[in-house]
Amino acid sequence: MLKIAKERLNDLYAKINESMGLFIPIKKAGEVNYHVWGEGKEVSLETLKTVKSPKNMFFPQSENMMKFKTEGKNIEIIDVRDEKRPFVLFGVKPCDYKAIEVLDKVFLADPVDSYYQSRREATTIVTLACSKPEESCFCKVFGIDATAAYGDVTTWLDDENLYWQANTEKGEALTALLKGLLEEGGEAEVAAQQEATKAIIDNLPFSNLDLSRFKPENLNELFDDPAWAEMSEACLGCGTCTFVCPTCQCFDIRDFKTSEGVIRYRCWDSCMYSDFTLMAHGNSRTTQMQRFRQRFMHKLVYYPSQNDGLYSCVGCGRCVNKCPQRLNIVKVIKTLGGKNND
Amino acid sequence: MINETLIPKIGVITDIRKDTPDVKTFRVVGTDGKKLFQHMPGQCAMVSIPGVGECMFSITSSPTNEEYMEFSIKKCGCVTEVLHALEVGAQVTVRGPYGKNFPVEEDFKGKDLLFIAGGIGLAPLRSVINYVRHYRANYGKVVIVYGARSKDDLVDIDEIQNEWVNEPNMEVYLTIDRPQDGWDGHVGFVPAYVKELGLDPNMTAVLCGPPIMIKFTLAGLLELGFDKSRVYTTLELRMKCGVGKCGRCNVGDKFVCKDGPVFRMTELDELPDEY
Amino acid sequence: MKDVELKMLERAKELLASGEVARVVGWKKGDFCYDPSPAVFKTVEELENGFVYDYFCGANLSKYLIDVSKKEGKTAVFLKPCDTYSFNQLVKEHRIKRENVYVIAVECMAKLDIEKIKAKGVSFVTGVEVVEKDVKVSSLYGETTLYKPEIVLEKCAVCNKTHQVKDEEIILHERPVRDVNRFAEVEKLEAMTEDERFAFWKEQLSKCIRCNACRNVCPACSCIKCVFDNPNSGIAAKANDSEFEEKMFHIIRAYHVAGRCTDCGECSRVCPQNIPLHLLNRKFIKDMDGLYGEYQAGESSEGKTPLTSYTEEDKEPNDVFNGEAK
Amino acid sequence: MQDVTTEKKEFTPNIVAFCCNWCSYAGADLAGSSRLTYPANVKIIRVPCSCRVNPMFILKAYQQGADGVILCGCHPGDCHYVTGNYYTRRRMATLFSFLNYMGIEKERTRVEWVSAAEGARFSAVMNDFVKTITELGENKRLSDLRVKEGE
Repeated sequence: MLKIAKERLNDLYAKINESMGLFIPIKKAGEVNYHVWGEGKEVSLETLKTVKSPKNMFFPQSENMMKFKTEGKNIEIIDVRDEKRPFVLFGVKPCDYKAIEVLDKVFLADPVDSYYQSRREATTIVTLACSKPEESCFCKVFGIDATAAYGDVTTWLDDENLYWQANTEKGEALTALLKGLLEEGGEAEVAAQQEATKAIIDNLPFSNLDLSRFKPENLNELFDDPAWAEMSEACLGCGTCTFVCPTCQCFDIRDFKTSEGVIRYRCWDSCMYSDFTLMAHGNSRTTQMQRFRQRFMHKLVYYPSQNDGLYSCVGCGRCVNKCPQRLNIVKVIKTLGGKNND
Repeated sequence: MINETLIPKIGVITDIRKDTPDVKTFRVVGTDGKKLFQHMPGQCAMVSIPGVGECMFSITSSPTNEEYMEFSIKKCGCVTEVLHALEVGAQVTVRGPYGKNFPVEEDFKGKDLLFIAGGIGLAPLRSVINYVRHYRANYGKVVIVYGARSKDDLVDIDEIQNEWVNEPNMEVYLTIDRPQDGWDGHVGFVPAYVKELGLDPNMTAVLCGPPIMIKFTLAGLLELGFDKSRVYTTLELRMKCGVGKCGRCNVGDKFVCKDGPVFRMTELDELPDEY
Repeated sequence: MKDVELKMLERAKELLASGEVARVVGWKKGDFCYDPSPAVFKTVEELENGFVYDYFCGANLSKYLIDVSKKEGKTAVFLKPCDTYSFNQLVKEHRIKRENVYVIAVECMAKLDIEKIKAKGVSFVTGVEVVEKDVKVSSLYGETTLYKPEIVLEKCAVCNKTHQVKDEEIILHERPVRDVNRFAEVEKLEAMTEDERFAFWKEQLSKCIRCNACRNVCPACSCIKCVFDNPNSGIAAKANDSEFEEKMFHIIRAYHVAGRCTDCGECSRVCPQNIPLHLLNRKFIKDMDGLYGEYQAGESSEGKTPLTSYTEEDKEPNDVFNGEAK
Repeated sequence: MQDVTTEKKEFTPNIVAFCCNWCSYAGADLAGSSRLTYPANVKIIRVPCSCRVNPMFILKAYQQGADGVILCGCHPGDCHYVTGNYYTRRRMATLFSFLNYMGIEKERTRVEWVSAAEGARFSAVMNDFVKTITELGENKRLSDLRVKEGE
């Protein structure tokens, strides 16, 4: 275990920034989100939940995929993919890290999504274990240990130091780069913090949600549950939950006409939107209830059914905090999950 | 740089055939004049016009055609409208093939086959019918029931009347919804016609057409004693990526683009009713 | 507050039990003390199990009536003073079937903003108790007293609204009319230079994730198909793909609700990135007040708005900046 | 060092002029037939009435590369549809003030009333507007970078 004094973190960022990009929680216009680091930026590692999850590091809200030049009847396709420069994604919370694994199963499955893959491969992930979980956190429900070592490097933060442990080759390489800044020590502090945090987590109000009913064999039973209508009644059909969610990965592919040709780009999309499934001859989901149901069924039943039981929710609690009308996956789990959730 | 499925190939339209007032069949090859890629019957491809949009279409031509691919496309939305306005020589982009094909090499082999199509629903079936014709010895008797609103709406009537009807051990039954001058064939809806024909329930059936036709035809087939596990159909939902990532065509634990579009009726029974 | 809640619950139960209304639109308890959701109650039992009215019921229920009022039977709805303006405006725009709605105007007493409480360093909030301007916040880590004006929703901080729906039932205390300047922030921006204002909005709007929460919650945004959702409009977009689109969306949205926006503040309340969207709408309100005379949308369910009327003496556009003629 | 003066000289702005069919478009016609000149970089879009112009049109024009947008209609009181331009006046007054509030230069957008008989005025208005925008420089604050990609 290595460590660095909190006051010297800026040196650490600067050192990383010398040879690669650094994507880190930064406060901008009052809100903390992952941004590219630069001297003078206000880094906020203490922020438990960035508004947007770090997924936009690999799967940006909007990205150009290719360009077309058209001349008469002819089309030329221009590949705009480029070599990605190495990046460090710093301060990722354990839940957000597990969410990246959820995304991996989608984007890295055959056929591989090269846009995602190139960023993923060029990135070293430095996680930051939690020490002050909130009442909206429920990662434990999904088997995530918020104090444990995930990612290429894991760090723990207390009032004095940042503790550092490399877990992978990529992580070792990064550690080697920062050799001069890190010193030995910290095992005892980290162990103490882990113990204290686990005690908090065990007592969180959502830590004991029961997911046992959400399994593939109950798919149709859950789908037909009359409770969806009531649960979705207040849903505005906005995309807040989707866009702040670290595991939502639906996207749209669209064309933008410029004076010189066409840019084909993809951007985040939300199954909560009425035009998500709209086709020229109809729409398979015409009511907000159906759209609401789709989002939660996908997270709790469809995705696990396709991925050996892995849920497409990591309990980060962003939707709990951000839904304008306070609807969220916890309420769904409590309503449909059976009596153990009362 | 590694291959990326979302980046399409360029296709050149070498022929456009107007099948019905709102259906055209486009013949497409690569810029080198060769077929763009190999596929199996029932598989689809994403065709796009840059600046307009990209849509999933069933590949209508048989995989046994080594020269080109064909798409029968009905005019019904933004992209298809622009496609219909294209002329021979125009370029489009094509990527694929996507989806699961009909089990022509597995479950269909050695079986008597029944194909039931309505309107543009013939498009995906034409591919498999011609495939079966090509490897005729591998399959038993073939019965085709095809219906449309009027005789002008029957897609690809030339091929049907000139080739299919003359094929040995192959029966073709055509029907249109309402009586029409110049039509001396059967008049009536497909589901009713299917029941009238009193088909052998031991055949393996493939249905393709508007949802309402599928619903009633399936009911008819079950009445005749067909087994759901030997009835196939295709689904259609909005798609963007074609490879099960964009999330759009998700029904239950399936993605229509990747796990479909061909589904066995028993598989559909397990899916939530949202397609 | 508790007495108001009890009165409301009692009244709602009466109305449902007597069959006078088929449903009641109100708020339902959440998992914490601060996360009630809007809900439609259909039975007395549902009311007993979940009905709540407290300092966190900030949501404006009027927009739900667009759908609910078209259902069979009457609907009772609880509206806070500011919500009644939105209600009137929706009635004016023929979005709500007025005869199907039974309005109960309820006391507000300024709603609290949990994000502001959390920003004060209090987490794990388990309850609040309001005594005048002091809010005793209890949390898992102990009790803290916060100054209420600092932790209320933006819309409540500058509220001087009184209930506007006539001839309906009222569960209301006497409200003092307050002297507040809701345009103070707008004036601050107006006093900046063009460059500073540009920088301010650029930074604020760059946070926008285009989740459409502001639009979908807005009672004035009641178009059946929004232009930003219409694929044929040429501007339909799912995510902000450029800085321009961020501005485009917010300018057009603010403009489209200009003259109809009642300043209910829901857009700012729901924004996940806390963009001060109310400053956009208030600019229009302030300009129109200055140029065409004071007007408060939703004060009545009749009459014309500043942008659907005119006088021959109106100021020329080239001469108008910061809402004042040159 | 960049030569600021030469750079300014090279800049020819793209101007979009929305002209109402009944007065201003006819005014432009008259300017043409009277051999009065106005800069060629003014692109006229004919609209049935100045009040047809939705704020979206103006933003779209900026997105697609306009450096200045001018809206011309009949003089107040002379609208072919009687009251159309009175509404325009209120709409544009509030919109312009709002755009400026967002930090968009106030000179960039303008409304002028030009009648069918005012060919000379049309020409003068356009010349003046082009001059103003040329001095103001390129539209950067309401432009869409993607539009210019590949240029």
